[in-house]
Amino acid sequence: MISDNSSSSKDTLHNDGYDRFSLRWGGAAGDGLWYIGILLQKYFNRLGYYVQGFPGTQSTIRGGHVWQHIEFSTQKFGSFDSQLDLLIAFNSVTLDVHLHHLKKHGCLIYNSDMKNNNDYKEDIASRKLTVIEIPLKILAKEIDPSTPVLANSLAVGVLIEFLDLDIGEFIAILKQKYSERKEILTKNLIALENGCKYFSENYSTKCKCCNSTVERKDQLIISGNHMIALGAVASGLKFLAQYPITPASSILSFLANRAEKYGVVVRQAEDELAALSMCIGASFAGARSMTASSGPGISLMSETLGYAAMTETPVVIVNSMRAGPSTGIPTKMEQADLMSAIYMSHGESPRVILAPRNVQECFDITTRAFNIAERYQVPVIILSDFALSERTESVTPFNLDVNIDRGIIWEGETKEYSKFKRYQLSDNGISPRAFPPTKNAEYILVGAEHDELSHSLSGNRCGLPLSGNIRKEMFKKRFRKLELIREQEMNPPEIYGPIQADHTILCWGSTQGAVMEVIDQLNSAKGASWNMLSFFDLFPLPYQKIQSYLDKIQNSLIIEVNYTGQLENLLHSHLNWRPDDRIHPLSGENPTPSYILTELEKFSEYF
Amino acid sequence: MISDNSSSSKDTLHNDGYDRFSLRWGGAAGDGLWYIGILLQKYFNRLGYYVQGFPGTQSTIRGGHVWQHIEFSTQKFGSFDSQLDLLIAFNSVTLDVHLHHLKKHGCLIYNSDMKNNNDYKEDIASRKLTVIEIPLKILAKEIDPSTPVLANSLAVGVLIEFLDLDIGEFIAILKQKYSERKEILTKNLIALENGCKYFSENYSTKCKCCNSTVERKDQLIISGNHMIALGAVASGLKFLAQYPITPASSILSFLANRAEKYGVVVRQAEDELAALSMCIGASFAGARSMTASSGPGISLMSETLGYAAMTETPVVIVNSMRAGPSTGIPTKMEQADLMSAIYMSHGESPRVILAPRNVQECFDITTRAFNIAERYQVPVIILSDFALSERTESVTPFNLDVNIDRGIIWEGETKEYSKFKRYQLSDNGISPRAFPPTKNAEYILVGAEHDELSHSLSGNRCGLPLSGNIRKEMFKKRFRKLELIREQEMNPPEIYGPIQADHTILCWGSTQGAVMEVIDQLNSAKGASWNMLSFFDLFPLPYQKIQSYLDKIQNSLIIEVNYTGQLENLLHSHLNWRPDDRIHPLSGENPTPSYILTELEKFSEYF
Amino acid sequence: MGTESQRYDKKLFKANLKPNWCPGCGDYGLLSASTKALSKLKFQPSNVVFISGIGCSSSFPHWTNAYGIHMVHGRALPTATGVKMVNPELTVIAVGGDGDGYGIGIGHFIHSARRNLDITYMVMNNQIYGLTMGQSSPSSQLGLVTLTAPQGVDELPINPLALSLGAGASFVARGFSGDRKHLQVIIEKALNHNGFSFIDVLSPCITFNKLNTYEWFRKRVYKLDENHDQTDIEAAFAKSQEGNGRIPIGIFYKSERPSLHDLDPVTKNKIPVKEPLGFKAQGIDVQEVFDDFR
Amino acid sequence: MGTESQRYDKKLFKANLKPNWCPGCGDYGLLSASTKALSKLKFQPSNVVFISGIGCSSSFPHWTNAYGIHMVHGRALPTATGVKMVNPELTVIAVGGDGDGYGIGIGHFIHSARRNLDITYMVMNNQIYGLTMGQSSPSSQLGLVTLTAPQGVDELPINPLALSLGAGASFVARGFSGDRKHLQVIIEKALNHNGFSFIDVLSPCITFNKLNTYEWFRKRVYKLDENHDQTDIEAAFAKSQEGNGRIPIGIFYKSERPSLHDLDPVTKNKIPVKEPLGFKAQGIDVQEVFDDFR
Ligand SMILES: Cc1ncc(C[n+]2csc(CCOP(=O)(O)OP(=O)(O)O)c2C)c(N)n1
Ligand SMILES: Cc1ncc(C[n+]2csc(CCOP(=O)(O)OP(=O)(O)O)c2C)c(N)n1
Ligand code: SF4
Ligand code: SF4
Ligand SMILES: [Mg+2]
Ligand SMILES: [Mg+2]
Repeated sequence: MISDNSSSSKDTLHNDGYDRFSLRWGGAAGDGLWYIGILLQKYFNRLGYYVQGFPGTQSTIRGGHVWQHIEFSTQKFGSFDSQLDLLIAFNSVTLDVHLHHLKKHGCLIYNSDMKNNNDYKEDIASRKLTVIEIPLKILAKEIDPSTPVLANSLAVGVLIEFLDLDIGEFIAILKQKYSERKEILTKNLIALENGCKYFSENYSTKCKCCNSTVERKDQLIISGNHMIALGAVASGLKFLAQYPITPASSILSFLANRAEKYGVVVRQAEDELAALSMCIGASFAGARSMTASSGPGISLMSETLGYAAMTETPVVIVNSMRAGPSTGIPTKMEQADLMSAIYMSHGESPRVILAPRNVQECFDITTRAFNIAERYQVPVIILSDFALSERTESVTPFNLDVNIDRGIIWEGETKEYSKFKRYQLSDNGISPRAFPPTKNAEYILVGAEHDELSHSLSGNRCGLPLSGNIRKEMFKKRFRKLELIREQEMNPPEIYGPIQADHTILCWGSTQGAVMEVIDQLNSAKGASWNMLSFFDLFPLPYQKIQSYLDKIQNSLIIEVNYTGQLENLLHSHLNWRPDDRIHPLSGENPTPSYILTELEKFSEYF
Repeated sequence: MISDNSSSSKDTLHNDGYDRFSLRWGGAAGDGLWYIGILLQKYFNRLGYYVQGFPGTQSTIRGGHVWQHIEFSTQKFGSFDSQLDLLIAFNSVTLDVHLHHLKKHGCLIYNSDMKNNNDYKEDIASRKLTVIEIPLKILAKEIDPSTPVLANSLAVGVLIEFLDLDIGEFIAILKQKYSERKEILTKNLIALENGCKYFSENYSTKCKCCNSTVERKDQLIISGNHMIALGAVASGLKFLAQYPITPASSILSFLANRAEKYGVVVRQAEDELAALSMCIGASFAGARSMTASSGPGISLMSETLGYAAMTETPVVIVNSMRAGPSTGIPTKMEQADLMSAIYMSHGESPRVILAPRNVQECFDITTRAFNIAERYQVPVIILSDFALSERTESVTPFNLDVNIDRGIIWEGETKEYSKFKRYQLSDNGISPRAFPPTKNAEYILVGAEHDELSHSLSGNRCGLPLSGNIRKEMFKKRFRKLELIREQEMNPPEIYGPIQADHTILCWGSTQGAVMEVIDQLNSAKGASWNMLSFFDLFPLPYQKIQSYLDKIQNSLIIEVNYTGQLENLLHSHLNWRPDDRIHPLSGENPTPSYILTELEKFSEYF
Repeated sequence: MGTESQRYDKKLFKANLKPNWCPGCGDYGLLSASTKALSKLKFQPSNVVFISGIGCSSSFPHWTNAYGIHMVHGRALPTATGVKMVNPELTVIAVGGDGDGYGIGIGHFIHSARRNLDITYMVMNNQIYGLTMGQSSPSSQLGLVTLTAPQGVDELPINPLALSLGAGASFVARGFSGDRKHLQVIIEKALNHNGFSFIDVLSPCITFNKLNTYEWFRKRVYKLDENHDQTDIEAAFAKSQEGNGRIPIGIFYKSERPSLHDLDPVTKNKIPVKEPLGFKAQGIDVQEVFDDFR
Repeated sequence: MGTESQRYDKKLFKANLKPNWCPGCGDYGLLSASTKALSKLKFQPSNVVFISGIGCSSSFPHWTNAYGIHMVHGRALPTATGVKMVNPELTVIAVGGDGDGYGIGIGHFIHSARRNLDITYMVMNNQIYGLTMGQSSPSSQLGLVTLTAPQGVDELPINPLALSLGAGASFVARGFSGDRKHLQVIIEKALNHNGFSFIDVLSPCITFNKLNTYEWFRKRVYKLDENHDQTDIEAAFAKSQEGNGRIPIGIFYKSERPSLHDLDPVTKNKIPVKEPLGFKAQGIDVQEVFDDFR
């Protein structure tokens, strides 16, 4: 019984087939949506589509409202869109929050157990939505009254049947997943089947998707956090200390699960102060070490970060940014920790900041981070964000065997480095490290200003004339390294679209994909008049390399998910350059192509 | 027996009298130099001179090398100079470190108990120094073998006799000081007398100082930290929580000593995280509260600072900057925490930063800090530094009765504020506060994003459409306050010297005095071609007000005691303006006029 | 019992907002027991301040009708110190989770206890990190499988009772949110105690801790009997070491000594927030202030 | 005693640098006792790492000939955790002051103890903040007049022994730097103990603490006798509560349980820093890695 409202002709459902399909589930926290969402992504992936998924969560464990956004496509794509082809509503809040995102002629799968949807009747009619009603809870109860989450498999059955796709692959996924829990498997299989059956018995409309063309069975469905974890292990991570915090936690739990297998000591610290301090200890003793956190925890690391920089101890710190300030909105994204990353900790000390732009780059940047950290003996901060940490994407298997450069390590006298001097004043500012139990290199790491041998200048030598000079030399040494990094390691932004364009959008980090899609859409509609500069190496900003990119810009607009325009200010302060316009999404949601396009329309000069 | 080297004529000792005199004591830590130095400053003060004093210390409690610099003058003066008229050397390290600072024809009072000073013979001769040798330790032992610090009073005796000043006032000071410890008094009086006697029996040269002209008996000898403490109490401070750290500690100990008398609850917290959190609690409950620390402790406050800003909880935080990064050189000065003060804590949140420039301003700025904090409900950071915290100066008694503005406080329904809404969205961004046990205002302070009633948006309301809008409004509200502060509270720099000048020196904070002296010297030598712009209201920088000052500048140079040029970068990023030249003293010592002049000479264009 | 004490508005301290805790969460037990205890003892909402850190349990203040501070993670106790020390007339109650209080915040716990800050501190100990979805907590039992201890927790759990005894807490108790009546009685005694009153509340997380469930506790929990000498710290310590699957609840230890605000030179005589501001208003002689510097 | 153990280079672990401690500072006692203990037990400087926070006492590592980390204030123990857990073959010794360890760092102390991290932790407890020149410390005695407690300390001092027992430390002792021989014996036992070995070292600050002097201690200190059962935690706790001016020194408590690196899934089999880096070098199958995501 297709709802009256969808009486419109069949072509409303894209009878030539969707080449990109966007769907969202909404329900209450604790309903297991995220979990089934991952399986569904794996399923679309196995069918050969490109897939992305993203959770919408709250600081509520059960109840409240959460959702899961999934998109698949025959073409590689860069981002989610807020425009939905299909919405699965487990509860009525889902309608409040998401119905208005459904495209005209879109489909609504609707849990008919819940209170009536009279409020939305008009909207449904006016937008000519196809509505499919299923009593999910009742059907789930019929299978097993004690397992309400079976509703999820039921809904998957309905969905797959509606999309006219091959149910077999999903059965295979369930079988793999529950290979050791037969009872659960059986119930889920029944639910899946009942879902299919219920749909085909009651509805006839189908919603066709284009067949995928590529055989992509070996693709991975993987999140940004997991990519960072893999990147770290590939780089030789031996020690991870972390304190749980959204959205960085999954790095910890992922690696805790594989500690033994991957040879990484994984320790849940008592707080973030301890976590980074543990990493300092591990690094001193010769291990590549990492910690990860988000805003509140990163702030707590301020003092110790300065210690790492002052003592030239390599360490990698992941900051999965979330919406701040303070507790803010922990389950939402923001890109507002750039300035605090640059300036956190008292006094002046070097550090490096890299911001991955997509899931694959989470891996690549992590491996670079470790090499930079050890080559230059500095802390490296990876600025990721919620939209990347917990976003899943289909990724082609890639080379895990990465180049590892541990920098200068002293293991005994050489020509160049005879006596071990931990802070030998070299031309480029880089000195040798040595690890216990190396003989004849015993030294004391110290956060006080120090001489080449790491002897403190804060005690009896403080204020003596020579000390002042050594201090100046040590300052120069530390900042010489920063200049070297700027020159040798830091990349300018990447151009997407034509090299010369009338309009340029600048962005950094995780918004890259959405902006790419915007560029594509604008260029396909209006000719190649738009391009994008996306930044990923943020500090030390390679401003000389950037200049030539800015020189080519005609009109420009920057997108940053923050209030004050942090990259903009950074560019301005180095290069005296400002974009013409700016967009600062602040609702907490990932800026989607549709959102960006709508905002762009506000700037009349573009259109 | 005047040393041979000083055979030069009497006029080497300024027979027309010094109008400004600079002396330094040097010895080992634990010798009580600081203590007697304060008495000596009080003494010169009572004689009617303008006085300044500054300690040179190390992170060593006994032994090592410390000194005390004292200057007095018939004219008001702005800073110390490194050029000494007299040096008192208790030990030979003092010669290593300070002898080269003695002016040609200067005087050296020398503890002849210590190992011979052959190393310095040549230097002493070539610079025609007057040398006075006194066996201080031996003479002290003669009085009481168990009290070696009597050497200090002995030296004072020698000094006063040599300077031909009135010993009576010093006797009075000792009597006042030790009124309840007769035995100590007696010994010190003997030591004082013996010092005088020893000098006059063995030497005849005198060193004349101009008579002071003003009667200034009621002047105070007071440090920057004590001024901050007084300013806070004058402003109505009711709660101080602090964790000890150089150079902020004396705020805590000063107020701990007067807690009952001044009605201030003073608590030594277990760490800085606790200290600021305690202040948040006290402020919530309606008390004006303050904490003070230095770099490492301030870094630890990062997270809680963001909480204060997000919850709009007024609090005053004193950062007595010391040389960083990390442990750095705790007993030396630096001005390198400006950027971290602006950007510390994740996310984006308002705060105010004020930097006092001299001891008197420590009081004034503190009283402003409390009013700004409560009027706009923001954290205010006072950026002082070692050179101000521990510097003592003669200060004219001033009005302690200051204006107190507590901002909007709700005590019950009014026309303007009927129902209590802690975060009422007002035009200027400021909302009413209420304190327990006010009835009908019960609310929950929360660091999550919140609505007008302080209800959290991170739980069940997170991600719902309205929440995004409220978040945007709350962001705007918080930053509206910042703009209001910029406009209504923040001052442009102060001009010293002619309004129009060929050369302008820019500076901020504690270097003001030294730069003023430099300006005076240059202008008196070369006509009025130099002026100074000294900044004290740093964030939010009132850049519009600053523009007109910059417009008038011909050639400019900035002095900042940091490596990266923090104020320079701030000016640049707001105003696209850079000075032509810059000086970054990094030895840890306060930049003195002589130091600055020497550095200036390196820029050939000026001379 | 007199009828007097029975006639009280049980909902006076309940907020209009509904908690967003999972149905069945142990924290409801404490919420109910404490709001009732407060009503029964005739406290007024405007005189009470609840202070918490971050965690499921730490959203507690939002579900009460009173003043509150939902502080950053781990810093509830120093915040409570600030509130209490400027206005000792307020009733200050700190609440939070085991992660918040025994993990990141344990230092403040120890220092607040030894200071004998006059507050009541109740920890909803579910032996897991709830809000962050199931990591080990410092009180997680050895062997508990968690998100971050897939092979089972390998760190000896915190013993909050032993620790608070060692730290000098003057009131040490344990309650079970599955026994609200008993819990309420403990809370009433804690509220009436002058000094640092600590209650470890066994408060099952039904979502992430599948081991330490209501049932699990019901089998093990027993009430300290009347022979237990609450004034004997060594006896209390011995009780805190009890193993063999027996978990005593009740008041372990109670001693009288002046609380921090009884000793502080200012608060022993005055309510700071009620005093006038500045030197003059406080009647302090300017010359006397200045004489310190002459 | 055999002659063997007497023939050792007593100065092997002494640095060339002279400490900048005040002459007579209690910390010299610990420095001498520990460097001797290490030599005697035939440790090698390149295998030993001293880790400290900030304070007079915390400059200790600079006066030793070994590796060392002079960390920020209060974070010696987590730093030590990092060192030990990537190279359990190293002998890791954390040292510091009462402010550093019982004040700002107390949380890490408790967590390191319960984890049974295999290190030796020695606190030079002078009951004062030395380096910052005489403020109260969390172990300052009630009534002690300090820079920040001009009317005398009003907060009950930390009882480090009671606290570490409550925290699950597996070796708990107290020494006195005025009795270096006895101290050295304790240190030797601590170094040989597998697990968290804690020694509270009474170490007078002759400059700022004029109450708890060598003499004061000499009058009160006595050695735990042979009847004291080191395996009985309740007896140890009772001893930790001893008042009446008697201060027992010696080993209060000692128990055997696996240390953290015995339990950690990686370190129980491997020395992490000696393992190759990356998937391939560790022989991990790429497909197996990827299969987790399919
Ligand atoms: C500084 C900081 N680190 C980490 C977090 C993330 N976080 C939020 S709640 C929590 C743990 C909560 O555990 P618990 O206190 O036991 O509360 P429960 O949810 O179990 O009631 C953590 C780690 C945070 N908010 N702040
Ligand atoms: C974060 C931080 N806060 C404060 C300080 C200042 N500080 C240095 S040492 C010290 C206390 C030292 O006391 P203790 O640990 O007892 O060592 P002692 O000097 O007595 O041996 C403090 C507070 C600091 N270095 N870092
Ligand atoms: S997750 Fe656990 S602690 Fe949190 S609300 Fe649910 S049951 Fe309670
Ligand atoms: S001040 Fe005290 S602790 Fe510091 S070195 Fe001197 S005696 Fe030792
Ligand atoms: Mg918990
Ligand atoms: Mg100490």
